[in-house]
Amino acid sequence: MSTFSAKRVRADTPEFLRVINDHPLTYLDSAASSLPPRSVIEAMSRYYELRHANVHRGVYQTANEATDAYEGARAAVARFINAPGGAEEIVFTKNATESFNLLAKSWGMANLRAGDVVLVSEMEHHANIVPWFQLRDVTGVEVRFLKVTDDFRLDLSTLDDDLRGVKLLSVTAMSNVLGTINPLRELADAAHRRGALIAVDAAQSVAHAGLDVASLDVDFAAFSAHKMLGPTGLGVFWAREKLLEAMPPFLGGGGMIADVRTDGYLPARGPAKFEAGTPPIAEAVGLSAAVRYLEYLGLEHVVAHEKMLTADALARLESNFSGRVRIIGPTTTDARGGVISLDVEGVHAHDVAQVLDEFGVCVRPGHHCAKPLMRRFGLVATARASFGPYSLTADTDVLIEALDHAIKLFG
Amino acid sequence: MSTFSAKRVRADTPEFLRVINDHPLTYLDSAASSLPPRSVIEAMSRYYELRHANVHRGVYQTANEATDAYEGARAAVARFINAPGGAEEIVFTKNATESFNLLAKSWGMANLRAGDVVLVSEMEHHANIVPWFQLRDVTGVEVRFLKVTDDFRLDLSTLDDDLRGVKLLSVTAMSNVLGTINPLRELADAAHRRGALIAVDAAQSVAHAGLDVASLDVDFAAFSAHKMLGPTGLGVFWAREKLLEAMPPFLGGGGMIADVRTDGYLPARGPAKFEAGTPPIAEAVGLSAAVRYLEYLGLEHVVAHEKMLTADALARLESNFSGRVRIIGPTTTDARGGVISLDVEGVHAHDVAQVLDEFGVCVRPGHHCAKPLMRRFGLVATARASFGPYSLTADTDVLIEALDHAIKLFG
Amino acid sequence: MSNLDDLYREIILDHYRSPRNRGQLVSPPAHRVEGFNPLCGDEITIDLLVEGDAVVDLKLSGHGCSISQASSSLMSVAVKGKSLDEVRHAITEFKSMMLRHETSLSDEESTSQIARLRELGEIAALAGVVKFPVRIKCATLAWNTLSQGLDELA
Amino acid sequence: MSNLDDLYREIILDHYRSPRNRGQLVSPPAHRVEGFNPLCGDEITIDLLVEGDAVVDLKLSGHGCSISQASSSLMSVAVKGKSLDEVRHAITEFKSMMLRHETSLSDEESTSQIARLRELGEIAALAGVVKFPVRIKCATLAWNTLSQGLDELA
Ligand SMILES: Cc1ncc(COP(=O)(O)O)c(C=O)c1O
Ligand SMILES: Cc1ncc(COP(=O)(O)O)c(C=O)c1O
Repeated sequence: MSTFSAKRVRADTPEFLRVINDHPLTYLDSAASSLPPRSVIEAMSRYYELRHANVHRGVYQTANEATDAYEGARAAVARFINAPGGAEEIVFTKNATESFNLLAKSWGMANLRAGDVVLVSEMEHHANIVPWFQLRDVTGVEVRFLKVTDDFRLDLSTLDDDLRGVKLLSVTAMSNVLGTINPLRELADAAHRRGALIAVDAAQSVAHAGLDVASLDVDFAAFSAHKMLGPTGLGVFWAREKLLEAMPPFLGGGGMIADVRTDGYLPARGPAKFEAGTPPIAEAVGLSAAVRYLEYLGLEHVVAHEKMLTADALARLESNFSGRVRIIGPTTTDARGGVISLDVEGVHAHDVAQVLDEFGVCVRPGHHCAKPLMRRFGLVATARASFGPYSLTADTDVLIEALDHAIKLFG
Repeated sequence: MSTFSAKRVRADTPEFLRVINDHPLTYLDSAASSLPPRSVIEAMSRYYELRHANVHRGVYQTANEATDAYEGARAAVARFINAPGGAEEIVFTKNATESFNLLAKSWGMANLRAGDVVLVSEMEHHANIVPWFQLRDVTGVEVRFLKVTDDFRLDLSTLDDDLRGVKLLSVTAMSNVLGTINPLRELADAAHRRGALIAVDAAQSVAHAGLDVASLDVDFAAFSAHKMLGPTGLGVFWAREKLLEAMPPFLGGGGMIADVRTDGYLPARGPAKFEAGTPPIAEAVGLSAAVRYLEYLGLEHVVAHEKMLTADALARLESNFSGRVRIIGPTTTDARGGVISLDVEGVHAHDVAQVLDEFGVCVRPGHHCAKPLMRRFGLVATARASFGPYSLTADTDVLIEALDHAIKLFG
Repeated sequence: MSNLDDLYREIILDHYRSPRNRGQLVSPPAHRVEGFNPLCGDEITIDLLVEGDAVVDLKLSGHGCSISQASSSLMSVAVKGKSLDEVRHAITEFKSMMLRHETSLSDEESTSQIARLRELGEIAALAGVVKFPVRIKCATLAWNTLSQGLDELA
Repeated sequence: MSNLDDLYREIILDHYRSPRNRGQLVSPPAHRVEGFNPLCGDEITIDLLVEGDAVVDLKLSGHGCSISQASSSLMSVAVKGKSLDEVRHAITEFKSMMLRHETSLSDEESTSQIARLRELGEIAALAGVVKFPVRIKCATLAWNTLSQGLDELA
């Protein structure tokens, strides 16, 4: 039997001690950033207190400890996402966004030519759009958008045709606006049949739906530590070892070189090639602790718990606000995660969020860095509520009470 | 009278509680990374415990607090380096290395053409060399090296000639191998007379010699938080507002855009243009605390203290090991900081560092990411000792005792 | 809910629900200027008809939150028919009201502030926004856009 | 200083101070192969003369720390004149010795390890390196380079 308890997770998470406008914190913004448990915060503090030193090249004890901790994080992440080639396939970046830039500017520059197509989808985050536009502006590749259906799913009706000329399909595992979970294995198979590679934006899925890169048979993945109970300042780029090996360097500097002379340089091998400068060491320690914590919770329990919360919230939002509040995303929990975007009739998302704040409810208003998707649905902004392992049905109680107030205020 | 006390700083720094091989920690590797005081560690912990949320676009209270803390760090850094345009000139990167990549790949790509010269020096860190080679490989700019004299100084005898055709002079304020402090104002004036701009690598100088970009009259600067008692995962890029405004974006993604459509994007204005994705928020909080701590100590006192330590160490190394230990760098404290590279006759730097570790002494062996400089002096590696505000003359006692042991062991 | 009451005063909700001067003018002769708040996606278009020394007409379109909508509506009422000098003065006064949260006022200053607020008329209802720093951008969008429009015409 | 004594055994210091088989061979017929440790700058060049089934001669040049120098010197003595099979076997044994720190040995295994160490002869003096994980790369550089040279000849 599962020992998972969301209340325990909440007790482990210090930020829930906060009182906001005389209300306890109702944090419903895990899709923007998750709240780290005490074990993650303390792992980083202990690192800074007792083991901090620069990594690599050191011979003394704390430098070795820091190096082991940093490299150990690579191994932990590799295990967590089931990377077939292990730690050697894990590159640490500053965030998921840098990971996509690395993909576009290293792999993309080396492998794509004018006329080649990069296929993204209309539900992508800007992190998986703008780097491709930047690549297009330099190389002339074509950036195409896979459509989203009126019921908030990827339109796969003409997928095989859409993949014509495509060299890379780059899609999100889970939309940070709609909550939609995409059929990655099916997409990977279709892409591979057409000779295309597939990259996955796992920023939303890695800690809420799981990410098994081996069984999904994808080629690249990107995500951020701060959305998986870990720290800011750290992202992950994963690529199959063969692909990673063939990629040219990205940022230049110390650590990514084998040699530097006054007439040129030779890049290092392995993940180091892509990690220029002093890396995010304490952040890697924090991510290790976050992965350990998620493994201790059991990701399958987290997924089940958030599914329960989502089903409950969808049902109650419908029954309480039918007609006044539109859910921008699937209304069942089928292939859907705990991200719920709301469009409240007659109340702008900013005002919704403002009124909710008065109740201590944290939701995010705005375009959620997905402007093409917003335009697709004729929206400017939604108010987005999203769950984490520490979320409770009581959070939805407060959400509904506060929404009710907002609607009355502007009614 | 000064209230600065290195012993107090040491008491503020938890890592000195460590016992290494039955010895107290003798940390002499601040040039690689500094040890953060408790106030910095706690500022970050408190942030994660009570205020963590993603920045910008949030309406709720913790998101506002996080945003204020993040933007407040920009203001603190601007004040610390006396940026004439204030916080709007401060861009947060992941480390000094990324800052140089930003300079080369944004400003460089936009402003330099084949045949234009970028002048660096032989004493540069790879962070200020490799990005220029990468730019050269794409654009055909020429990368030239200002020579270093036999007494470890920049050779300025033909500076005006050397600046012919130069569009950018990019030099370090202080060598991380030699300790040499370069005459930046003189270099800036010479560069400007020739119509060139000047970038300064302030990684070593910012917390050990100070950095006043206004009075130095430089155009760009780069440094890292982790070398100024701050956290890993955060760097700073500073540029004059006019220059920054004209620079095209670097990494693409959320946060750096004004608009994204399915046919292109429009960049944001201000520092945000260069900060794609979720930024290093907790790290900025840590850097704010580090700046406050350095201001509380009084940087002029830190500088004086480290000068005293350096003078003492140089004298005692000479008197104890004359002939056996060569100092790779100036042997007086004139225009010189507390970074002391040692070449021990007959003992490889790795072995020196290994023996020193047995005494709890942390020094760094290797090329210190300055291979052109090492080649210039026919060296493969040095053992480098470097001071911080928490260093004491007692550290030099242990260093000398341990060096003595190493020399005898290999003698 | 006292904070919220400060922000969402009745007059603001009224202008939000029934915005004044919505629509477009024929351009030219009207001058069209667009404003944009990239952080929240608010957009405003002002069609500005300046004749001689006065803003003889203006119409607004676009979308945004209650604060940005109410602010633009209140602005349109305040500046329509006014001389360019008066309009510029109102812009300056409004912006200085929005900056107030950054300064702690002495008694004397705050008395003069109150006098100036009175001068602003209905617009003063937006004073509560300063307690919500992130919303200041919503409140100032229309004013900045108007200011830009006048600059373009100058 | 017991840890240091484990690392810097007399035999290692001896090979460091008086490295064997330093120099170069005429190439060709000798095969030249270079190894490089980017982290610390150690460099090694091996000139390898293979005739028939045996490494009939080899010479070393380059520079590095005591561990990498002693390891290459010890290696040169161990493999000179040996058959290719014996050399490959020695490489495997040496590398497995360097991996030992990653596994915790059962009694039985450690007995067989000791037997294998004995087989390695003087090279076994490098066993203490496993207590200093960062130095393992120093110790294995020469062996990896030799292995690469043999692959290139195969
Ligand atoms: C002079 C100098 N420049 C640049 C750097 C690069 O800093 P970072 O590794 O934090 O990017 C360093 C530190 O390693 C340095 O000493
Ligand atoms: C789906 C998705 N992709 C990418 C990102 C970018 O992540 P980061 O801002 O950490 O780089 C986010 C989060 O904002 C996201 O939700």
